[in-house]
Parts: sequence; structure tokens; C-alpha cells
Amino acid sequence: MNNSISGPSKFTHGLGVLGLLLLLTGSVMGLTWAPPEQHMGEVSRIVFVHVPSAWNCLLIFTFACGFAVWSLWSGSRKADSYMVASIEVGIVLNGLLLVTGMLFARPTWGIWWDWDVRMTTSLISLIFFGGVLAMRALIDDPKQRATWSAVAAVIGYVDVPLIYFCVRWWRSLHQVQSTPDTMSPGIVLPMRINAFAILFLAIWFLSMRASIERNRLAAQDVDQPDRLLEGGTL
Amino acid sequence: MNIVRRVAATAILIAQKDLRLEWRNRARLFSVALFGLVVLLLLSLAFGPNSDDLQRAAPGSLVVALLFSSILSLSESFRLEREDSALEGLALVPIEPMGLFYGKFLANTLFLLLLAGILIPVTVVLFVVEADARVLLQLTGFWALAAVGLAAPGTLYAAMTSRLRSQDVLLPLLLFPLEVPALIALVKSFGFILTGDPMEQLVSWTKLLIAFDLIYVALCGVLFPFILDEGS
Amino acid sequence: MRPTGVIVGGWEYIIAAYIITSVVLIGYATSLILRWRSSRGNPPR
Amino acid sequence: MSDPTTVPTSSHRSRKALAVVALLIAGGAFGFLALGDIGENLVYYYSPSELMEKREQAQGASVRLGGLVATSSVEQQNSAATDGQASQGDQLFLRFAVTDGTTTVPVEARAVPPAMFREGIGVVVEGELRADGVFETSRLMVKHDNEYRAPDEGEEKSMQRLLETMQFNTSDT
Repeated sequence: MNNSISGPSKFTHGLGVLGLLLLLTGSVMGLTWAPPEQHMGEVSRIVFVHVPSAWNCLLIFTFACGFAVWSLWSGSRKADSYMVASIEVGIVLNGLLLVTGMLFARPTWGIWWDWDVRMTTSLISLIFFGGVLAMRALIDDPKQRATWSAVAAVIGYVDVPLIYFCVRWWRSLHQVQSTPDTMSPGIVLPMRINAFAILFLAIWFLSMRASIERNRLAAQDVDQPDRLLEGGTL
Repeated sequence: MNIVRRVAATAILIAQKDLRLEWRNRARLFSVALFGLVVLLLLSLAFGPNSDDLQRAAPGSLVVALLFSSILSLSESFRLEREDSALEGLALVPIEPMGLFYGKFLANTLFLLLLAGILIPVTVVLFVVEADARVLLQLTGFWALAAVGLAAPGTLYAAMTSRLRSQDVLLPLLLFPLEVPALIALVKSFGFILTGDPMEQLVSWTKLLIAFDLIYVALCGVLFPFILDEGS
Repeated sequence: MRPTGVIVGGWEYIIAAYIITSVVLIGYATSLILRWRSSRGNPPR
Repeated sequence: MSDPTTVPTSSHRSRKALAVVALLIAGGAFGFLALGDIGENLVYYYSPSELMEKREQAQGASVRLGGLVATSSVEQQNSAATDGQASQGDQLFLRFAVTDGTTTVPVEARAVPPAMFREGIGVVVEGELRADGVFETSRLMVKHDNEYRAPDEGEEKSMQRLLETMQFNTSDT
């Protein structure tokens, strides 16, 4: 058993810093250099935080599902630590996408909230994955915690593809996804920069959160050496 | 194909066992149904006494009462197994884990159907809705579809949360978000059944419910063996 | 007056969105660093 | 299952096969959600044609109507509305018509429209169809398309392109 302290690698720390710098660049570009949209005016600048959060939220929940499957398959602690990290980071981005979405919806659509499919499914994922974290907090045995939260996460993931595709499958208030073809280049560029920025930041978040989880588990092993006999693999 | 037969045999055995236990201890059905009735009573008082308001609130109230009492019944369903470590016992016997799940699931679904048999007529009375036998049957049929989609993740989560502290909070916290599509489909279709379906949408909602049922029933069956492995 | 179809102003929404985003991201990063420090060191909790 | 010491047996393998079959069923159901004609009917709002087809039954029920604001149909009723001070809900602020290219429904809105409201933009209105065929609403939402263009790049969009915003033929996409 490896009891050394776990932490992000130098490369990951670098990625985090790069993400931060990119986010500053993209946001400043978005707030000043990018043109206002022809009808939305200045308010369109909210896309530069809303859309990147949304993309990365869905991506990271997808990671969570992948890690959950890996965790079920192998029982590896690493998989479990990355799964809980992805769920937590996904929740943060999920919250951001909802709040920025509401701030975007009020001036453009005229409402803060409406129960269309996009908004409903996005709220479901937030509540559900929050529930998974709540469940984890109540389980003491690490192996049991890993398995059960992985099982819950896989089922809850059913909602995530719905968030992405619902606007294409069903009529909704939210418009369908934009593509570079439907946007001016001046709007596409800051959005891309911010998308990568939040992705890099999220990778640093994931790595940090997963390290915390592994450190805590290692500390628990020292506390209760009999657990080691059951064979927690790292 | 052998495996399918073994899973089915296990499922039937477990469902029989559960239903027999249920029948011997009818107090459980009684108390869960009574809880549903209390919810209906509270909601009808909250929305009433104007009969127009009541009728408008009827579909939603029925769904809420059904969901609340379902949670009670689901969380009860693993209590017995936990109290005598019976689940661990079952896991030791060479039994098909998937069969164990589908047996529990079957028993829970039937129990939820029984619940509807009590709550639906009461709703019709308390919420002064006009309904003939055909409408009652349609309502029950829709609930049956939703009950399948509720019982599958419900059984799985109940198996997990029954062994945790504060399961009473966790089960609804995990289950209700999953059930939102089913809940919307139910409220809509109950509404259409009770007050008419001008746009002929009932079929689409049925398809949606069936799709969700298939997803949850299949997925939960695959995942259940994992929690059984993690037994004690 | 006929609606023009163009949103004028609305900076309060934009500022709110960017401030909330930065506060959430910075807050989460801080909480991670703090939790990582306490997880790393001395015997548990 | 995760125990590496167990030797895979035939029942092990058949269990795995069963799990794969179950996953395929789940995936198939998901595909059905995507490709089945569910979306067409399971609607968040009706098109003017759909609403008028079922005119008798729809009257008096609370429904959502979605469509494009018809050309030169906008009529401001109450100039006090524009300063944003007037209370919403009771006063009639706006008359316009909602169209899907074939059918047009007149709308009376008792709500201050969002600033993006204009001719040719998509709207979703919540309310009811009166007996005189006018749709009465107090909740007016704008549904814009997925285009983000700088002011100088804006070009006149065809009716066809505008109608795509409303996703009336969702099953074709």
C-alpha cells in the first residue's frame, strides 16, 4: 500500500494556471473585443461564461459516468476518487450554467425560469448528483461507498444526454445548439478560449479533489489497519 | 437461454416470498395506504373547497400522493431483509442476483398497483372529479406504467439506503429527481384522462413512459449484482 | 413606441454573470486548496 | 464480479451476456426516445395550425402557443407600458399575431414584451384561446434562434429560416 501524499502533478498545476490565464483572456476579449450581437446587444456577452460552463458540465458528468463504470469494474480507489471529483466539479459547473442561464434568459426571453425540457433536465442533474454526494457522506465503509455511489451515478447519468439532445428532439424554449456557422467569428473565438479555459481549470479541480479523496482514505487506513487486510487497492 | 430461465425462476420465487410476507402482515399495506389518504386529504384541503380548483389540482395531487406513499412502501421493502441480515443470507445461496432484483422489483410493482387501487377512487371522490369505470381503468393503467419505472430504481436505491443512516431522506432525494420525467408524464396523462385530451397527446406520453421504463428496468437489473457483492 | 427588437444596455446582467462565475470558481478553488492541505498533513480529522 | 480470483465459469459468461442484452435494451429505449415520433406530439407549445385545428376542444384550457410574430401585426395599445412602470397582468399592452406560415392567430398580451420582441421573431405565449378566436396571454416569452451575429453581418432571413426556430417539424431533424 502506497501511503505517500497524493497531489496533482506539476503538469496539472501548470494546466490550472494556463486555464486561469485563458479564462482571463477570453473574458476580457468577450467583454470588450467581441462585437455585441445584433439583437441581444451587449447582453450576448453572457454566452462566454454560460456556454463554456454548460459544455464542460456535460463533459465532466460524462467523465463521472466513465469513472463510475471503471470503479465498478475494477474496484480501484483511483477510479472512485476521480468519480467523486467529477461529480463535485460537475455540480459546481451545473450550478454556474443554471445561474448564468437565468441571467441570460431574463433580458432575452423575458423570464427568469420556465419548465421547458432544457431547464428541467439541467435542474434534475444538479439535484440528483447532489443526492449522490449526500449519500456518500453517510457511508463509512470505503468499498461500499465506492460501489454504491458508482451505481447511483450510472443511473443518474441517463439524464445527461437528455440535457444535450432534448432541444433537438422536443420543442423547447431554449434554442438548439449554435455552431460556428451560426455565429460571428468574433463571438466564436472568445467562447472557444473560455471553453478550453474552463476545461483546463476543471482538470485541475478534478485532480485536486481526487487527491483529497485518496489522502483521506489513506489516513483512514492508518487509523483502521484491519481495512488493509480487505485489500483496498490504490 | 438457460440463464434467462434461472433468473426468471429466482425472480418468481422471491416475488412470491415477498407477497406472501406482505399478505401475512397486511398492516403494512394498510398503513402505507392510510398515509396516501392523509396526503390526499391535506392536498384537497389545501386546494379546496372550490370544486373548479379541486378538479384542476386533482391529477397533480394524485401523483404526489402516489409518489409519497410509494417511497414509504419502497423503503419498507428492504427493512425485513436488513433486520435479520437476510439479504446477506440470500447472497450466500447460489442464487441469480439479477433474479433477486427482478423478484423484489416485481413484488414492489404489484404493491404500488394495489396502492393505486385504493388512492385513485378516493381522489375521484375528494377532488369531485367526474369519472366512470373506463376512466378509473385508464388511470390505473397509466399508473402501472409509471409504477414500473418507479419500482426499478426504487428497489435498487432502497436496497442501498436501507442500510444507511437517514435513509428516509436519502431515498426520496435520489429517487424523485430520476422520476421527474415519469412524474410529468403522469400528471399530464392523468390530466388528459380526467379533463379530456384536445390535442391527442396521450399516446406520446405513453411511449415516453415505456421508454423510461425500459431504460430503468434494464439498467437497474445490470447494476444490482454490484451492490449485492458489496454486501455487509 | 414600437419595440425595436434590440436590447439596449443590460450590463447589470452581464456583470452579475461574470462576478458570480468568478466568485464560484475562486471559491471552489480555495475550498479545494484548504481541503487538500488538511487532508495531506496530520492524522485524520 | 470484481474479484479477480474467481475463475470465469459458463454461468459467469452467460450472466455477462445477459447484462449486455439488458444494456442493449436500455440503449434501444434511448434510441427510441431520439428517433420515435414522441417529440412531435409531446409539446411544450402548439403551432397556430395545431391550435386552430382543435379549436373547439382547446378553448378555455390553459395552453402554450408558439410561432413567429407576423409581419406588421404589432400594435401597441398602451403607451404607459413602455416606461416599465405599469403593473403587469391586467392592462392590455400589445396586440399582435402569431403565425407558422399557414395559420395566423391574433394575440392580446397583458404583459410587457421583452426588448427583443419584434416582427419575425419567435415567441411562446401562455394563456387561453377565447371564443372569438383571439389568444389571450399574460406571459410572453421570446424564443430566439441559434444565431449570434455581429450587427454588420445581420442579413435578412427567409421565412423558411425563421420558421426553423420554432421546431414545428421536429421529427424531420
